[in-house]
Amino acid sequence: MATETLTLGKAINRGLRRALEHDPKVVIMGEDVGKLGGVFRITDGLQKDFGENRVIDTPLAESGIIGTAVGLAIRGYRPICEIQFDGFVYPAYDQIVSQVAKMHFRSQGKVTVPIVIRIPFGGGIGAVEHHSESPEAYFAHTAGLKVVSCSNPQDAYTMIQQAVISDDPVIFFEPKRRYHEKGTVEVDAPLDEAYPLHASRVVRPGRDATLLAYGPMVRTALDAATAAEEDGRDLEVIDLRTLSPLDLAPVYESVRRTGRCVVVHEAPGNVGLGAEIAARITENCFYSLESPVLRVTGFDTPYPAARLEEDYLPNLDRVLEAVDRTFGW
Amino acid sequence: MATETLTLGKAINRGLRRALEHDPKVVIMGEDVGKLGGVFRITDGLQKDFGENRVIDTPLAESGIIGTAVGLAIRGYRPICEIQFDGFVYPAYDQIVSQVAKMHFRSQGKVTVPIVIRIPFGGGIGAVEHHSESPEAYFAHTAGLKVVSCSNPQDAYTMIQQAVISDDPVIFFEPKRRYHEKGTVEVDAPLDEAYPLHASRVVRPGRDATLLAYGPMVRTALDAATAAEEDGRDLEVIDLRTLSPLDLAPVYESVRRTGRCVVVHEAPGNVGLGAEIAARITENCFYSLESPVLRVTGFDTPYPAARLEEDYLPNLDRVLEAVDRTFGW
Amino acid sequence: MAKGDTAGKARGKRATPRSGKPAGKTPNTGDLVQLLTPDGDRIDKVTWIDGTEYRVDFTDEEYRGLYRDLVLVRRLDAEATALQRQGELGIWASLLGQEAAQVGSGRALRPQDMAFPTYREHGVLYCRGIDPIMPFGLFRGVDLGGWDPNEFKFNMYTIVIGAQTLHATGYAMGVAMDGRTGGDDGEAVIAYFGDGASAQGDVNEAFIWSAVFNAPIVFFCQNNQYAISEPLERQTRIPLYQRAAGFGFPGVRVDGNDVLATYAVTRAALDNARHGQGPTLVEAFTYRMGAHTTTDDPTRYRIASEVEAWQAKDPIARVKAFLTKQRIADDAFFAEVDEQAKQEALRLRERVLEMPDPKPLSLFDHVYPHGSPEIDAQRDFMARYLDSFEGSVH
Amino acid sequence: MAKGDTAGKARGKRATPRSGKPAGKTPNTGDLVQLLTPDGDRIDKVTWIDGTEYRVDFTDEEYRGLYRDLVLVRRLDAEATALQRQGELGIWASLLGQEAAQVGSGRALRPQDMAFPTYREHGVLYCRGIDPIMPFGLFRGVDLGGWDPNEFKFNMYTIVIGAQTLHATGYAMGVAMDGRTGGDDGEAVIAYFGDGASAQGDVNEAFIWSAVFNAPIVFFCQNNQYAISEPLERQTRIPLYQRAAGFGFPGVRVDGNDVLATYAVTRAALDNARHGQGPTLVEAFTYRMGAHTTTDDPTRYRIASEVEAWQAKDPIARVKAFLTKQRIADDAFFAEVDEQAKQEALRLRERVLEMPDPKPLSLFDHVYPHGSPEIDAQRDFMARYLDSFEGSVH
Ligand SMILES: Cc1ncc(C[n+]2csc(CCOP(=O)(O)OP(=O)(O)O)c2C)c(N)n1
Ligand SMILES: Cc1ncc(C[n+]2csc(CCOP(=O)(O)OP(=O)(O)O)c2C)c(N)n1
Ligand SMILES: [Mg+2]
Ligand SMILES: [Mg+2]
Repeated sequence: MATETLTLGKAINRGLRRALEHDPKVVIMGEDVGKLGGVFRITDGLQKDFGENRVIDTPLAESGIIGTAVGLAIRGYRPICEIQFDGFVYPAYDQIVSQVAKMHFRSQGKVTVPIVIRIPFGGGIGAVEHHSESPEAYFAHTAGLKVVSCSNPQDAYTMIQQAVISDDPVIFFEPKRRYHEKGTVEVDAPLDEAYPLHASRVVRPGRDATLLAYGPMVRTALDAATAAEEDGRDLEVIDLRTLSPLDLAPVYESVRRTGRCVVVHEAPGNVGLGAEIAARITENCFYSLESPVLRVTGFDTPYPAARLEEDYLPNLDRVLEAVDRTFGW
Repeated sequence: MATETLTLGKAINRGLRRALEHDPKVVIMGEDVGKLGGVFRITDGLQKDFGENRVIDTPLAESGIIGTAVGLAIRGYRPICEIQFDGFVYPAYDQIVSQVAKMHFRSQGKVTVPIVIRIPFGGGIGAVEHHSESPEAYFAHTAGLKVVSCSNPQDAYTMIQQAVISDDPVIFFEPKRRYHEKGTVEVDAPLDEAYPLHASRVVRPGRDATLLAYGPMVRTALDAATAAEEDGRDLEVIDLRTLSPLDLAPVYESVRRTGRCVVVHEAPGNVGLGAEIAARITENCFYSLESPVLRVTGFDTPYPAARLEEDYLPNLDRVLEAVDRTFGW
Repeated sequence: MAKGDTAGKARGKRATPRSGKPAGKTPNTGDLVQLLTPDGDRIDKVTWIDGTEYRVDFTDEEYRGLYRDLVLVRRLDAEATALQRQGELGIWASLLGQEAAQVGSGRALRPQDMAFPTYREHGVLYCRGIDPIMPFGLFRGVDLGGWDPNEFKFNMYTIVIGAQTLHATGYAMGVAMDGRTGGDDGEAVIAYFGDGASAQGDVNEAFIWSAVFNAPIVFFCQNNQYAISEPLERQTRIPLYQRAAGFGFPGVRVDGNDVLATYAVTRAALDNARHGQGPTLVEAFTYRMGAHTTTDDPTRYRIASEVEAWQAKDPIARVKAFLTKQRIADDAFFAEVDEQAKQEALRLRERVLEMPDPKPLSLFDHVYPHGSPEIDAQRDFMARYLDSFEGSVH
Repeated sequence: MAKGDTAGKARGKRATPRSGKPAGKTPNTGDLVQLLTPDGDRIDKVTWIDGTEYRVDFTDEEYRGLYRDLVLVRRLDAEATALQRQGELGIWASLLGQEAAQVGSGRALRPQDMAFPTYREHGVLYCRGIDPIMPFGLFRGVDLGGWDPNEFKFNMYTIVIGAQTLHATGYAMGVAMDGRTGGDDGEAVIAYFGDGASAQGDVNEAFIWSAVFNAPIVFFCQNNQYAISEPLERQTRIPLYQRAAGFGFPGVRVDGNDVLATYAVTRAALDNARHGQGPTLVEAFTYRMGAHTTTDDPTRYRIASEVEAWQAKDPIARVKAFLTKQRIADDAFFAEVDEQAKQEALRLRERVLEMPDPKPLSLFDHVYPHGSPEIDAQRDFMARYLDSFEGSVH
């Protein structure tokens, strides 16, 4: 088994390369994905190696990107669309929620639109407005879409390939502030033996409370768990990985043991993923809960100026503060 | 105090008329709002009486409707935008979430965009695709917007006027299948003495369990409460009225008494308003709950063909089934 | 079916300059391609502003075939309207008045071509040889109008205004990527949309995409003068065909009530596309004689005299007049066509009435190609819930 | 400031016909308005394709003023780039190369006119007499670039590509509704956007809206040849100014590196708008000499020789050459301007460094004009949370 040390960003690049190699119908499309390799270089080198018909620089219009991808999918292609930043997906919202999400259902299963929409998301990079958002709830609330997020290079490499071969439309959220974090990746492991795309995973076993996170917040949750050791608390951390459908069976199992749960995400809390998770845990583990499931999230304000983002975003201290509260209930 | 019996639709029409009379800066804009009076006739007669500069038939493009409304607001106008049906708001999504919602925040309070976006929403009218959706969660999750829904003619009349005079951008959800339901309306009551816009209201006091609903489902919840009387159950029904911000103080008060709560909405359950409400009730009433807050919602499928909508939508029986479950917990 | 001499390849690639005229109800023949007058007189050929010559060369049989199409399409549409009035359909979007635009363009398609309709292209569907019952599931409310676009070379109806023009463009990009343009057997794509739709961002993005990628596509705009209640002037201040010039491809306006001209113009544009010459915008100038849909009341926004004026330009009457004058058809033929139309309408009605209601649990089918545990759980819940009622079948 | 003789009112209302030429890097002077050659030679007047004559008639003082603007604007921009390199700004979007397009159009605005910028119009902002520090909050990350658009007649910067063109159109509709067009004191609106933005649905909807409502607006497109890495050909296959013809209003292409021509063309278009003649599209043909933003690496997508060719068309050098040749200015003047620029840059730098970081709890301000109980609760939570740390000030 060949392993390499790759950054998360490079791991996605390598995964995309394998997807392009594997199926001639796979095409990449988006703004600046060609010569530039995307503003984050995630598609670096791919146009050079696969040509302009496989890696397509599109006009600057997100609705057009997704709308034409739908047509390409009907024609038999498997488009991977890059949205340059989280905050620029909204012009494509109609095509995503009214067309992509519904095509299979309304066609009574006769049409599949195996489109992957890659969205670098989340904050923490000191950017200007619209470059640090976490819009996953908007998509998770939309039936017909599947939504995932990776948190480490190995998952990034595997999950992007799984998303591409999946017949579902998949919104693929990439934790942009973790693009440069490194990890070991098994680059030639067969995809069909890989950990499933739509499954959460316990990334740190623990006994005292359960921490749930995804994407960029998994690292934060793990750091919090390490810090909690000092207080003598043994926290279990679960990387949700799949946001729609949620895979909460391992979570229920965990919460039934720990009785306490904190869910963490960068997106505003109000009507966010955390609410859904908390509601379901309460429905399924009612008698096991020692305290309500608490949420540590971005505040219910627009994403603030860069110099306020550390205050806005959940961090280790805020996670631990919530853990404390679950114990003090 | 003059009272009239009006349908809910007519009550909004009358409220709009008062808003136009009250402030020359108020303008109505949208598709077919002029001569036709809108496809639901909510703006009937207004262009005739206020002219084409106050009631503006726009080109057929929702992003344009909201985008130009932003400009008009900066110019000092108070636009009321009609989106013809729920499913057609998505082309305007970028303008709503990235522009309307953020304008006040990013301008550090120097710009207000007092835009009202009226959206006839929900199902039950036997319509084709895209005409029966409940997209309120997409907006409630968006900081900077306020979101309300009316359930009866009096509220419709009052709330639309309150929304127009409010300096907030307000997404105003109208329960289209209740447009024809009649009720008594105090047509000349002073607005500043009216029940507040952002407040929920107990519409039926009860002791045994709490039912929460808004918009079209308030009637359903009330019917369920009536039916439950036969089983000897006394249900409290709260009309949420404001969806963002939520006004849950009366809900907590109620749940602390009843210990049981069911929240009802037509929108798909996954990451919907019900999840947020359930999570908050659990956080705030943890030790009072006899059972988890249960949700009765649309299923997590795209909105189905008309002949399936009765199966899709929450109804009296499904509400009572959930109430039964809260008692069986 | 009929084949026209379209002179398509001789056509220049330059778009037409603006006429400068305000959009009016009665364009000059100068900027309207017409081959059959409202009185049923044939115009041999027409030269469009850009120098392209349009004509058709049909056999008598083909002329009669077009007449038959027009009558059948109108009759089936009338039946649907009647079914809706009787409560058998939830809604119906009638094509009354637009038969020639639809039959002309529909017959201009070659078998390998792909069409992306709106919600009103029942006539195009018919010309593609598709069972006319296909869209009735949607309008009756028993399904969402689902069929396999690739099987019929006819995409599902699209209700969100303009969205399908981008789908069509993407599909056409795929045709080009597949190397399926460049010869007579090349594939072309046609995207239908309305005058109202021309204002949507998506439609304009489709223009941009197709120009940049030189996609083999014809944008076929049925300018029926209204978007529900809004007249054309709410969407544009110049004739719509001129929009194309701003994006760098040709635009042509054709008399959409003239099945011959519509055929000629569409065929030429499709052939240009299949030969790799990129997009064309065709504006079919026509009129929605009926209501927007069965829920609409057009008397609120348009006057009777306007409708009457258009009545005089009826797309079927002029073909009948032509066939009669030229003795291509006689009363027996017309009676036979009427009888066929009646019978087909009757069959359609019977089949619509027989359409089964969907089963409750089908609600949960096809949300995802390979299912989802959450949907399965909800299906199970629903099954148990339904079981709790006496005698429920699902 | 300078006033030009714009011959605006004589200008025909018809849009320009397509040139048919593919979009190239070097348009013919025939479809490019130029009044000052790259060598600094004055062209007395230019007649655009539609017959409009453009010229300017500046005093020596005014010519020197334009030069001063150009130099200052470039120098402040360079200072910003330096500040970013030193970690004092999060990012910077440089206008290098586009000074003439911005100063020419910025100076063409009359005091009552309203501008809607993108994120790169620092030069326009400067010309409006606005404190150049205003946008630095945004780029430093201490705020989101908030100011009162109405106070400065200059809207906030907009990052979402194209969105501001609709805001500008709506504002312009408001101007017309207020009866503020029709005379010399009428108000006009200018909407800035880029070549890339021309592909967005919003921009095309803005064209539609402004045409339908005859809004008093000038769409000013700085075609700097790139949308980040994508060359113009990814957005259009014909020159951008021709887009306007498709929507029924005039389009003009001006040498965007020529401050005189840009002034003349913009002023004429604005005056047409204020007189009630509706929208115009101005394409300022220019070049982004630097990176897209400080995070971009243009060597990945464009070759040095292209940049060099544009270097020869520098917007400032040509004015300097002109002033020198015509003896309108001497070395002492140039030295003085350089010194002023240096001082202003220094002051700007000092003030940027002094910009205070926002207070944590300010996060919760201005989410809603009159607050919200939920935001209040979160502010309270945050305050308590911060208090739990020793020595925290908020
Ligand atoms: C995005 C969107 N907005 C609004 C509607 C509601 N609507 C349905 S048809 C229609 C008018 C369409 O006019 P046009 O494009 O001219 O087509 P026609 O109906 O005349 O054939 C409108 C506004 C819609 N279906 N989609
Ligand atoms: C809706 C949206 N999509 C993508 C982006 C990312 N983005 C920022 S600038 C830019 C290129 C803009 O090009 P152009 O309009 O030519 O303006 P220029 O930067 O050249 O001045 C892109 C793609 C954005 N800001 N907004
Ligand atoms: Mg129409
Ligand atoms: Mg550019």
